[in-house]
Amino acid sequence: MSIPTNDQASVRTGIQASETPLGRDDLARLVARDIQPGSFVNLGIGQPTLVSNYLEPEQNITLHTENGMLGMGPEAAGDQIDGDLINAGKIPVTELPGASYFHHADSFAIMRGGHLDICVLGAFQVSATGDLANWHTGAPDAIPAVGGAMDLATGAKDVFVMMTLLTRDGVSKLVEACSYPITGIGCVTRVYTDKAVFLTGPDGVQVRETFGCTLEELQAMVPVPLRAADPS
Amino acid sequence: MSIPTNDQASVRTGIQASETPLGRDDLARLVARDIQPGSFVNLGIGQPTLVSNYLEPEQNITLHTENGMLGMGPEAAGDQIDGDLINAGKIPVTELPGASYFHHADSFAIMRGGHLDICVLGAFQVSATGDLANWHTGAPDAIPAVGGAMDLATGAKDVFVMMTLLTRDGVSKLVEACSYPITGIGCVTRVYTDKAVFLTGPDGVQVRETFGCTLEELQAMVPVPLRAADPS
Amino acid sequence: MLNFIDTVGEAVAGIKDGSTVMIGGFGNAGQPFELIDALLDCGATDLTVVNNNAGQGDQGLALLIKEGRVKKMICSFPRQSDSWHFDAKYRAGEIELELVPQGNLAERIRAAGAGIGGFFTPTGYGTMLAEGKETRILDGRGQVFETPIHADVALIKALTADGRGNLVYRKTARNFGPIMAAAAKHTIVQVSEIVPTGGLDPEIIVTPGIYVNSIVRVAAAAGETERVA
Amino acid sequence: MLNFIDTVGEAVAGIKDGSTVMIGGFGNAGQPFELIDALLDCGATDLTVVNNNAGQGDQGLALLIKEGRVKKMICSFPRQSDSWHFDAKYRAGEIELELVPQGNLAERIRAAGAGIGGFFTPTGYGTMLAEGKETRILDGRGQVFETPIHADVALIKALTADGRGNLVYRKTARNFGPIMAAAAKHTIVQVSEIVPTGGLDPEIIVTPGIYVNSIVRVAAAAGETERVA
Repeated sequence: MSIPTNDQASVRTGIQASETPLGRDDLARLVARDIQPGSFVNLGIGQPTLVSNYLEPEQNITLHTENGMLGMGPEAAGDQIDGDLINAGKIPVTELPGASYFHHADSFAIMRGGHLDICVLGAFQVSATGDLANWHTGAPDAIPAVGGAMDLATGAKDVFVMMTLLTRDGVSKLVEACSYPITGIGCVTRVYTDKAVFLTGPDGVQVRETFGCTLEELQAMVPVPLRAADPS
Repeated sequence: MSIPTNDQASVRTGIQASETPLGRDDLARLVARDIQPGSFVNLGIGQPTLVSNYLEPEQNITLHTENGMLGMGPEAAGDQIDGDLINAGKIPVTELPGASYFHHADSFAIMRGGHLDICVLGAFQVSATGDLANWHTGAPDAIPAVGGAMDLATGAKDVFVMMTLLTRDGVSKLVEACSYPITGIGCVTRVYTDKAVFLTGPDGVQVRETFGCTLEELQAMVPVPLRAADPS
Repeated sequence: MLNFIDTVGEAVAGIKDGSTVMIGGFGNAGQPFELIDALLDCGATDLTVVNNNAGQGDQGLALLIKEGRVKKMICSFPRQSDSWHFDAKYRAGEIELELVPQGNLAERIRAAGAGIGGFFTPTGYGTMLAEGKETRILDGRGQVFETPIHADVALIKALTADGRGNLVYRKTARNFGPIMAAAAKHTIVQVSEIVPTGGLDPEIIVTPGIYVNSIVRVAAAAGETERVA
Repeated sequence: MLNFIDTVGEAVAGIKDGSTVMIGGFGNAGQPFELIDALLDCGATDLTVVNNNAGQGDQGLALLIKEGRVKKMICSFPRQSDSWHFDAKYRAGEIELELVPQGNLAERIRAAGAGIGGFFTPTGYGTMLAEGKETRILDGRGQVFETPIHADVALIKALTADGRGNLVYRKTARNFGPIMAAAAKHTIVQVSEIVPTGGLDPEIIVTPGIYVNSIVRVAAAAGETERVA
């Protein structure tokens, strides 16, 4: 497979396409390349964490972790492991030069005050207008847990979602309106999936790229009206 | 003159008396001795600042200054003077071992969150129920300025006022209701004056000590009902 | 009033049944394990506990929950792969849960320490977690009214204390310590090291001693008890 | 985006007429005098200025006021023995004043940086400064509703910056710098020293670089320009 070689996400013209669906790592590589140089970014637990493997040093990206750090480095290994230095997923990580530590209220002030350029989150569902559902299945016997998801969804300047487009049962996770309990209203700006990249917002859904399908094939999978992205 | 030699303000029985009115320094000495060991204290600009001259090292008092410091030491002199180390009155001060610095929101959180044991403030007027007026004369051409007065009045566990009992014109500053714009409602717990120490609160005014006058003579000067302090 | 105390047992001895207890830590980092063990030993029950999680594995807060000492958890993320004691109590209806978005949890704790009576935040607006709460539009955004979380006691872990009770922390173990210290009536701190007054640079102090009541040194080196593998 | 800039003139060149400008400092400590002088030179006018005071003597903010560039002051303590330029403009009705208790000023600036839409505080309740404001009883106390103060630009002074824009301050010169840096869309910092990335201990950083946009080194040693006598 191949990924379009645009340097900047903001200089794309209409729809792009590749011949096959994207794997998780290819998708992570694509998200990484779409992050503007110099950005401050929070990567959610799970699939979004993969993005950190593909950030290039020359992008000069600073990673934030909600438990009180800017300048987080890669996962720690061997002698680097330090129980006092972990990420939001409680995995030991490392510290890059220029890092800083702060307490939880200051850390969430960074998120809630609109200072993060991008957060990348997983999702159960995203609606056509950018509502996010990623914290609760709504199952009656589920023990609810929210963590920092609502703060990130509401606070970051841009919220990118990474997910497979379809559930295991083949149902679209991009929906007209979320049936799962929502995390935030109208907060998602882009949805990266194995089959396409979608731009969401108040005006509905645009398709920036497709992977292994045409726009028409994609439309057949997704219950919301799609259109090719405006040249930008 | 002499000052009663109680070690603790809380172990006084009824009214105390001395033969002459107290001067500013004697009053400051009295306030200093009434501060419980280990207290965290903020001393307002002007007369209250004198109190710091009479705090004994064994009292282990920590002074807070609103511009971002705990553990403030005495006024700086000569080579000690450092423009980056000043108090709320913008006077150069010194730093004691165990001091700490913090930003303005953290400094006012200490005041507003109820963490200071005592603040000592000057006043234009105090009401029988402890309303404080100390920031504005109410004169129509006055340029208003409030600083941290309202935060201290509202936030400290105990607010002590130091003032002369009477204006230059012989009018009592202890009043039924403040005619000047107030700083805070029902916040003052003690009023230290040249003629008496008053305890104020929702139940009215008690007199703990008189200086150079009897309770009856004091009552003649003050337009609010006075009674001798309950044994405490 | 600041006291230096010899044992964790004496440090927690005054905690009463029915207290609201804040416990620092995020994951294992900054968890005051020895103080939590002492709380378990001291027998206090009917507790409301404020922590980011609801216990993990068979240690610390998880044991306190298992033993039925916790009537209510206020936390953001109770459900973890090894939160089986909480899960069991919750499914049995034997523990109350107040689930709070993590940023609201931190900000509500901070509000308590800072004397704020309540605040509006966009976090949670339009979600299940705002149901029944006051909302209004401010700065063009839907916002939810949240109130401070006060506590009787905070149990936290720091790296070093000086003779005035000033504290510094270590890396991401700082997390909830500073805000819980300010929000509780009585703050108990376990530290790895106590240095004389003047032994900490005034510029680097994170928690001023005014927020600290009891300090007990716990021998383990910093990060040692939390070391993974 | 962070930029290191050679001169204070270039640093403030983008400030537009009508901007809200926060200026750090309490008294002379932490006042970014050189940036204020540059703002005077750059000609921007119709400004709303947020500072604890309203200028002193014949320098800095006082000159900006004298020259008629400030349409409104938001501050806690405008009246000082040497605030004659503000006094004159105020009495002439040529400058607007929003007088804010100092703790509300600090908390409102902090709220802007932290994404809080508004908060209730006991400070000012029942006073002239709460007239016309929403009030309610919370925790048994009368409280006043206060809203965040956002700014287009903050001009602050720090001691040292590293290559990532992380900042440390010096003694009581810290004051408003950290909260203003977070509350402004664009934060311009004058520092005494710039060190390479990694030259500041991550544990002691007060303002993380995420809050900083422009850094300019001003040659004077720390505390030098403010030294009294």
